[in-house]
Formats: sequence, C-alpha cells, structure tokens
Amino acid sequence: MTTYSGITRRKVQVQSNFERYAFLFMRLSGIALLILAVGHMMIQHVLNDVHSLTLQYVADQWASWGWKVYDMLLLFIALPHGINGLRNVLEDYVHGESAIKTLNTVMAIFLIVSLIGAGFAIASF
Amino acid sequence: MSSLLLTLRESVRYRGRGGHYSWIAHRLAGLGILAFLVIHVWETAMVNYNPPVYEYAIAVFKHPLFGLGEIGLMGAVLFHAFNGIRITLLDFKPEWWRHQAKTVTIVWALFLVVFVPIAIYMLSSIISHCGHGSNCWAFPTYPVS
Amino acid sequence: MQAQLRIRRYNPEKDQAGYWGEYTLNDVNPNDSVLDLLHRVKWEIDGTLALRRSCAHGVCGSDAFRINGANMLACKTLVNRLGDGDMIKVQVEPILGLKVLKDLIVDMEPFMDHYKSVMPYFINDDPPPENGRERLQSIEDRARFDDTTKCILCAACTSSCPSFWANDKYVGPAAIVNAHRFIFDSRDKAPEKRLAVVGDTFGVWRCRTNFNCTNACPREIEITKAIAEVKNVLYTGEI
Amino acid sequence: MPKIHTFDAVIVGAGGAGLMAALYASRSANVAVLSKLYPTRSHTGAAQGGIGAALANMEEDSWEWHSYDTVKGSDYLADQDAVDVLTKEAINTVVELEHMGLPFDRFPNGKISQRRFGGHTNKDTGKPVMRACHAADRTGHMILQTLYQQCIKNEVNFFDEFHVVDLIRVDDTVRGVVAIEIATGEFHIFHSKAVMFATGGWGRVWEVTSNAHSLTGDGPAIALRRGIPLQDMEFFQFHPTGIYKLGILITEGVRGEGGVLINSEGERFMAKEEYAPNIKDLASRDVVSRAIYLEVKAGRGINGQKYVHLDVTPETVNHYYELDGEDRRIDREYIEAKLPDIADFTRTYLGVDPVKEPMPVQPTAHYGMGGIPTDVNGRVLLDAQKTVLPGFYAAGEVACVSVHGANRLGTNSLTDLVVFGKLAGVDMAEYCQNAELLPLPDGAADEVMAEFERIRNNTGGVKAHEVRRKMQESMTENVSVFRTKETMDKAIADLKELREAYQKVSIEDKGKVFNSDLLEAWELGCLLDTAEVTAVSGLARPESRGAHARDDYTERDDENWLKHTLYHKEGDGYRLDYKEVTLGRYEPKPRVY
Ligand SMILES: Cc1cc2nc3c(=O)[nH]c(=O)nc-3n(C[C@H](O)[C@H](O)[C@H](O)COP(=O)(O)OP(=O)(O)OC[C@H]3O[C@@H](n4cnc5c(N)ncnc54)[C@H](O)[C@@H]3O)c2cc1C
Ligand code: HEM
Ligand code: SF4
Ligand code: F3S
Ligand code: FES
Repeated sequence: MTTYSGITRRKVQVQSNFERYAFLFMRLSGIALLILAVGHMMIQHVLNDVHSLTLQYVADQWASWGWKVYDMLLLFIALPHGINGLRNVLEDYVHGESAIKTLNTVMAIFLIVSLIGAGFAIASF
Repeated sequence: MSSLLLTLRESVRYRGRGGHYSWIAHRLAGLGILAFLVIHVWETAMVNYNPPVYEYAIAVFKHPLFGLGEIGLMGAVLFHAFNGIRITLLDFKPEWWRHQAKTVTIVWALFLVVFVPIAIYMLSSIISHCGHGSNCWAFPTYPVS
Repeated sequence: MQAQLRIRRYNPEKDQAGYWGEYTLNDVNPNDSVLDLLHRVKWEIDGTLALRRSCAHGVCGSDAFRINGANMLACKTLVNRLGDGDMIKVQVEPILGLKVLKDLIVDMEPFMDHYKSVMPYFINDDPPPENGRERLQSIEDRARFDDTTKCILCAACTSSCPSFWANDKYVGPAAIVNAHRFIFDSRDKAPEKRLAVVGDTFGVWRCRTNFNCTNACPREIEITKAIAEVKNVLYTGEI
Repeated sequence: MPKIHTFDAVIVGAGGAGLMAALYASRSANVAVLSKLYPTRSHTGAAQGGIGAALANMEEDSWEWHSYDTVKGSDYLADQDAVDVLTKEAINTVVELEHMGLPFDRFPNGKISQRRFGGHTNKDTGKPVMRACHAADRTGHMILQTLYQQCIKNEVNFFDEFHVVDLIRVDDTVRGVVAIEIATGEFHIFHSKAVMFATGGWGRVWEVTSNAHSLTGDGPAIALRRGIPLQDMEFFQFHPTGIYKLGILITEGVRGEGGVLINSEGERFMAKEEYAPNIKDLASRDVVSRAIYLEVKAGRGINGQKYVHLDVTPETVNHYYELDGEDRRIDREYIEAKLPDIADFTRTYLGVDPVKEPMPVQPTAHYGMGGIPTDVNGRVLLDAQKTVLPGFYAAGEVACVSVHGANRLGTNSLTDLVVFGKLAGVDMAEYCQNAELLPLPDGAADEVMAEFERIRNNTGGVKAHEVRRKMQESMTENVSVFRTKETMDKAIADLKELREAYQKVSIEDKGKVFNSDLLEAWELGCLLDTAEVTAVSGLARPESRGAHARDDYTERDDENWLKHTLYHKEGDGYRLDYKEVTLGRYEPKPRVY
C-alpha cells in the first residue's frame, strides 16, 4: 500500500495593516518593558524609595549616559505601549467614526508632544 | 452610552473563569499604570524645565497616601507584566493553550510571591517615615522651601 | 429535588423592558438537563415562554443561553452540574451582544453575517484527480483542522466575548474558527482571501485572549488556540 | 393578507436532502429553501456513523454487494431498480462531497477512511466489509455543514425559520406552499411551479427516540391532508443502541469498531444461534433490536432493568477480536479518535466513560422507512399505478423511494439524502424550465389560517403536551419493536381518543412573535396523523418483515405480502391500497446473519 503522509506547509501572502503591527508591537514592547519597567520600579521605587528622591539624585543619574539611555528607552517604549493600549480600550467602547478619529488624533498628538517634550528634557539635561 | 454601561456591567456580571478576571485585571492595571506614567513623565521632565515644580511634586509623593498608591502601582506593574508575558507566550505558542487554566494560576501565584514581600517592605518604609514624629499627613505647600 | 428558576423574560408585544420570571419546579431529577426544566416551565406553568431548541443532545446549536452567569447549551447542562442538595437555583438569560427578540431568543443574523464574511466554504477550482476519485490528504494534514470542523454555530463563544459585547463589528471567535477550518485545510486554495478578512481591523486583533469563548464552547473546540494559530499565520506568512 | 413570494421552485426543509437538492436545482432555477430551523440545525447534523458507498478504499467491495446488502437488509421489500441507482450513484456522490470540501477521515493511503457497519458484508465471504465513509462520529454534521457552506457559496435563497403549514394543490398540480414566518407570526405564500418536501422524519411519535424535538412529521401530514398517500408507514426502525431512557443515539459505528452487546449474564448474546451467529453484533438493526428486546424479556436485562450493555472498552473488544481470530487490536486513543462525540455524550449524560465502562443501551425510535412515495427522480407518486403528481417532489427521510424497504441499513440514509436529493434537484430544475407558473387559487391560505385561528382561540383547556405525552406512551407501548393485533387495536383506540382531545387543545400564548406554543400545538396534529397511519398500516399487515415484527404473525409471507402499503386519507376515514415491489437480481430468501 502506498502511504501518503506528513504535513503540507504552505507559504501565503499576507497583507499587512496597522493593527497587525500594533498587535506585534504590544507583545514585543511588553517583553522589553518587563525588564525596563519592572527594573525601573525596583530600582526607583523599592531600593531607593521616594524619600531618598531629590532633584540632585535625578540630576546625578542623568549625568550618566547609561541612565539617560535607560530612561529614554523606557519613555519611548512605555508611552507608546500605554497609549496604544488606551486606543485599544477606547476603540472597544467608542463606536462613532468621528469620535474615535478625534480621540485617536488627540492621543497621537499627546504622544508626540510627550515624547518630544520629555525626551528633550532627558537628552538636554 | 447605555450600551457602554451594559458592556461594563456585564463584563463584571459574566461568570467567566480565570482568563476573564485576568483580562479585567490586566486592562485596569494597564490603564492605571498609564495614568501614573503620564503624570510621572511630565513631572520628571520638570527636573529640566521647572525644578521647583519637580521639588513640589516629589514632596507630594512622599505623602503616605501616595505611598499606598505607589504600592498599588507596583502591584499593577507586576501583575500586568507577568500576565502580559503569559499572553505573549501563549499567542506565539498556540500549542500551549492546553495549559491555559494553569497559566492563569501560575501568573497569580508568581505575582503574589513577588508582590507580597515587596509590598510589606514598602509599607514598612512608609510607616517608618511616619514614625519620626514629623507630621507626615500634612500636604506640602508650594514652593517647597 | 426542587429547582428554583429565574428566567429572563421579554415579550416585545407586551413589555417595555425585560424582567425576571420566577418559577419553582418539584420532583426534579439531578440528571435532568436545563432544557428539560425549561420545557417543564413552558408546558406546565407558562406556555408563552419562548426559546429555540431541537436536537436535545448538544449537536444542533439551538439553545445556547447564559445559565447561572455563563454561556452553555441548555440541553447539555445537567442540573447536577449546577449544584446539589435539595434545592437548586437555575438562572437562565439570553446570550449577550445580540438583540433579544423574545424571552431567550436573540437575533442570529449579525452572527451569521460575520460567519459568512470569512467565506466559510471550500474553494478549489483545480480540476479534481483524473481518475475521478477523491483528492488525497494525509492523516496529519486532516488532523490540523479537525478541531475547528466541529463548530455547530451555536454562538455561545462569540456572545461570551467581551470584545464582541463592546463592539459587534468584531467578527468574533465563531467566524475565526470557521476561517481556521479552511485556512488549515491543505486542499483549500483560498487561504489568502480569508486571511484578508480575519487579519483586518475587526478580525483576530480584537481578541484579548480572554478565554470565555473556549470555556463556553459546547463542542470543546480550542477556540483561542485556533485564533492564535491564525495570528501566527498572519505574522509568519506560513500555514 | 399573506405576503406572496414567487419562485420557480420551493424546497421545504434544509437538511441533507433539501440542501443537496437546492444546490443542484439552483444552478438553473430560481429556488427558495424554507426551513423551520436554521439549516445547520437540521437533524442530519446528528447523524454519526457514516455514509455508505462501495469505494473499496481499503478492501475489496462493489456496488453490487452494497445492493445485495441493502435488499437483504430491507427484507426484500426494497425496489431493486432504485437500490441499484442508490448504490451506484453513492460512489460518485461521496467523491463529489469530498470535492465540495467535506473533511472525511483518511486512511494512511490518503483516501477516504471507511469502517464496518451493521449489515454491510462481502457477498462472497459473508464477512463484514468496510463501507461506511466517515468523519469520526460526526459524518452527518460534516455533510450538513459542507452542503450549507456550498449553498452560501452559490447564493441559494434561504428563508430561515419559516414554518411551512400547507401545500397549495389544485387538482393535479401544485402551486406553492403556505408558511408562517416564526419571528413575526405572519403568513406567507410561496407561489411556485414546483415544490419539494425534504422535511425529515417523525420520530417524536415515540417516547424514547433519537430524533429531534422538531421532527414532528409535518411533511407527511401535510401531504396526506392534500390527498397524497403515504407508503410503508408501518416500517419504522428502532435503533438497537439508544442511551437508556434518553434515546440519544450510540452509533452502530461503535460496534463497527469492535464494540459488543452484553447481557446481565455477561454473554455476548448476538453470537447465539437464534440471533446472528455469523456477523453477530453487526447484524441488521431490526435483528439486533429484537434480540435486545427478547433478552430483556427473558430477564437478562442488566440489573433486571430494560437495558443491556454496549461495551467498547479496549479489553473487551480485543478479547473478542482474539476469540474471532482477527488480527486487529484497538486501544484507548483509537476509541477517543474514532468516537469522540459518543464519548462526550456518555460522559455528559451518564457520567460513563466508554473507554472504561460499558454503556447502558436500549432500542430507540430512529428512522421512518416509509413516507411520501416517489420515483428515483424524487417525483411524488399518487397511486399503485405510479401516477406522477407533476411538480411535486420529495427527498430524504420523508420520501419513500423505496430503497430501505422494511428495514434500512445503517449509513444508507445519508447516502439516500445526497443521491436522491441530487437527482430530485436536477429533475425539478428541468421541470421548471418547461413548466408554467399557474395562478394561485383564491384564498390559497384561508383554510390553514382558519385552522390556526381555531387553535389560537380554542378554550377547551386541554394541554398539547399532555396529549403528546399520551400518544408517545401509547405508541411506545403498543407499536414498537414488537406488535400484535391487540396492541395495535389499542393504539388506534387511544389515538381516536387523543384526536378528540386534540380538538380541545388550547394555548396560552396569543401573540404573534415566536409563538412556539401555537406551532407546537399544530405540530401535535401532524404527529397524531402520522402515528395513526403507522398503526393502521401495521394492523393491516399480518406478517413479520423487517422492522414490522409481530408476535401473532411471526413469519414473513412473501406470497401475499411482498408489496408496499399505500395509505390514502379519504374524508375522515382512509383507504389502504397496495403496490408491487420491483424485484431484480436478488430473489427473496430467508434472512440469516
Ligand atoms: C442520531 C441519528 C444518527 C443517525 N446516524 C446516521 C448515520 O450514521 N448514517 C446514516 O446514513 N443515517 C443516519 N441517521 C439517519 C439520517 O441522519 C436522517 O434520516 C437524515 O439526516 C434525514 O435527513 P433529511 O434531510 O431528510 O431531514 P432533516 O435533516 O431532519 O431535515 C429536516 C428539515 O426539514 C425542515 N422542516 C421540517 N418540517 C418543516 C416545516 N413544517 N416547515 C419548514 N421546514 C421544515 C427542518 O427545519 C429541517 O431543515 C441518523 C439519524 C439520527 C437521528
Ligand atoms: C511591564 C511589562 C509590560 C508587559 C509585559 C505588558 C504587556 C502587555 C500586553 C501583551 C498587552 C496586550 C494585551 C492584549 O492585547 O490583550 C498590554 C496591554 C496594555 N498595556 Fe502593557 N505591558 C507592560 C507594561 C505596561 C505599562 C508600563 C503600561 C502603561 C503605560 C501598560 C499599559 C497597557 C495598556 C493600557 C494596555 C491595554 C489593555 C487592554 O487592551 O486591555 N503596559 N500590555
Ligand atoms: S466555536 Fe463552539 S461555541 Fe462557537 S459557535 Fe462553534 S460550537 Fe458554538
Ligand atoms: S472570549 Fe474573546 S477575547 Fe479572544 S479568547 Fe475568546 S475571542
Ligand atoms: S437542542 Fe440542539 S444543541 Fe441543544
């Protein structure tokens, strides 16, 4: 008897769209945030608690390139992750086409302004 | 609007299993962290743009209520992080879905194991700061001297 | 034993809004199904109660209701699964996210429209084998989509999904299950067309891996797994 | 005023037969499919074990053998020309289903997987043969889904949840049907050149049944009321293995995979000389049902109750394989893979795990061999001379071609649906090309609307479900696996009383929207009609043949009774008439398994 076995693998052309990237971004940024955000929380909120936090402390940290990069990464990953998460939530509950457009625009602007504003604050310190 | 309220109400009323409550917790935690993050980003940026505002902000953060909030934040980040990793792993490894009920338990267990000691530690540090005789309940005035 | 039923009632010809009907049944057998109880209410107490049912053993998909808070088939839920003791409380409501037409009956059309949107039919225009016989398929290839062939379109899954409650434009787990059925069938030639639908804004990306669907499915289809497999095809471009 | 729709043809019923017909007819005609259920909820979806076709994918087989088994299974009452059409066409049609995407299980050689089933044999050796093409134990589900999917692809017009309540017949023409839109309670008239009934079975006449609540004999009852005879209604199949008390079917595939029936003494009783010493548990259904009945009657039911055990645990199965000298062995995984739904049913409803424990089973009302008489093209026949009623078609369980005769072989119903559904669909489309749309008579829906008004406003105080229950009890008691003159007389008397009670049935729901109270009451009328035809036809046949087994006439009587019964309703009474059986290659001889 001839046998006929095995799994057929097939290549397909998939159209990409924003949601697909957003979805992937949420997962990949999530993995990065596990280190960055949890690390940040541990260092800044547990090991050094808020009572030892001073202007000088921040200034000292940002004097080092390492911390600058760390905080910059955190900012540039966590904020888009969070804002996109908020977008997901809002798109669940807000159905009007124009309403959601307006909200998305506001969130995008807010995101860009925040990234530039806060990013500049870190970079130029 | 009524449909939004209905949705929210039924999301709580629906008798789902682990995954359902993890989803609620993940969503709430994510939104909570975001709210804090937005404040935190701008407040920290003030180190550069407007130091007195920054000083005032960290003074406010030393208030025990904010201390409790900080513990909450810690919990939110930890749960959201672990659960986020769970979702990511299972998304990329569909064959692990068989164990989904277990993964929910594992995430909660891991969360408790990590969070409880940290929470106790953080709580004790709040208490110890209030124990110095200073009136830790009073809000600071602006600008901080 | 005794059963106390709370059934969500609504008659568009009479009522402004829904209300709870309360009924008590005696001599209930722990092996009775919830469908049996509903029949008893309808036949012995109130003939106006409206519900859909047909096969009475979990294969036709007519009677998905929300029973004691979660979606299941009334005919496949035995009283003994809801609790024991001399008195048992059973609460039955229509499934969520679809318009209630009367009592436990909801409008299935939006659900069916989502189902149809994924082109849930075999597409292969190549001429069949010359010997006039079946196309061959390996046992392994057949096994890849076995789980998703079981769907009976009961809507228990889609109507248990918070993403669907929130926004009914989401195609929902049932439609994705049926897309999966064909995407993973090695004989089918149109996976790309289906992927374009389920990969769109209101496709798989609305799934928040909540798992209510998998838990609700009376056919025990691993729905969330199927959804993840479809997502993976969308990431990798390989089936 | 009812809303009027116009189509070339109307198909009533969206099970396997209706959908197959729709698929073919809609290629050239404008067709509407009306169904009281969403199509995918039709009871074809419940069919488990398989669809018979001599594909010979694993071992030698031929359609002639399949014909022989079918004829023998039918106790020689089947029309052999029709049987040949069935078994020959089965092969192409099953392949065609595969081409439509139907996900059959596969053999290691990549071909459609087949298994053994009751009554299917190798004609040379008399041994069981693998002929049942299957997809696990949900073959019917796959057929129903696949056909519905293809209908969506081909944009067939569906009217879902439209309950057909009358056929519009004027002399010897049909002009459409009357239906109630369940969601609104409105009446609609579907005006057409041709009408097909594919409304399935009527197993709800009995108490313990494998049939859905919706299988209430609407089709046969409407036909009867419109002057069309019903054929061979005394032959109703009791499937040997229904779940005890619930009637949920345990497919013959269980025995095809090696399962055996065991009585309270631990005997595999089917092997006894008086039952089926050769193919044992895989004998024809009527034979096995009777054996179970007799075992129980002799006090060998399990725990003295009315059931026996069906055992498919690997230990038992392998034990008997060894005794029978077979090489085959099975294990737990195999059972789980081949019979997943059965395992699910017994776990859900009995808390019994079939790979570890035997299942309690008893015969369950299952399948009507009789129905609306048709030829092989689905054209409805009015009398013993086979006069065609032009434009009226029937297919599926509701039709009687007759390929099942006095007892249907397992897997042959699904074959019947797709083969004759297709042939009927093709013929009907052709008919529509040449036929004219005849005008609707005045007040086409008046009569049935008046009947519904009567039920809606009746104040007799009798509850429909009580009448139904009494009918089911009486039929189960008196017209089941075995019957006698006495029991059938009793049933007929009971039915007369119940019919009077039916005139007093009143309902509580006076509304229009989804008024199932009203529709269930009307369905009860159909059930009573079909029950009566069954009992009357049975009483008139003083012999035992296939599913019609009489304690007072235990022998088959080919000399006088090798003929089909035709029951005509006439006024308030009836007239019985008989039709020749078409014989062929296989001469009637005693049936031994
Ligand atoms: C549990 C079970 C297992 C079975 N297993 C097998 C098997 O393994 N192999 C096999 O060959 N056979 C099997 N059979 C038999 C076979 O499945 C049935 O005989 C067959 O499916 C009947 O198909 P159908 O198309 O005639 O009717 P159905 O599938 O019953 O469909 C009837 C259709 O008619 C519609 N309808 C009825 N009345 C009305 C009305 N008044 N107005 C509008 N619409 C109406 C219904 O909505 C439905 O769409 C099994 C049967 C059962 C019950
Ligand atoms: C610490 C590591 C983190 C991980 C592993 C992580 C992971 C994820 C993942 C995988 C999702 C997608 C969930 C889904 O689609 O169902 C998500 C959603 C979200 N995340 Fe995070 N995240 C992390 C940190 C953060 C931070 C710091 C914020 C706040 C800024 C945040 C805010 C959100 C929000 C608002 C959502 C949307 C929630 C929803 O859709 O229900 N996350 N997160
Ligand atoms: S996937 Fe399961 S729950 Fe969803 S419709 Fe199909 S059978 Fe029902
Ligand atoms: S419930 Fe909804 S969120 Fe995904 S896992 Fe199921 S579709
Ligand atoms: S009645 Fe068919 S699934 Fe419940």
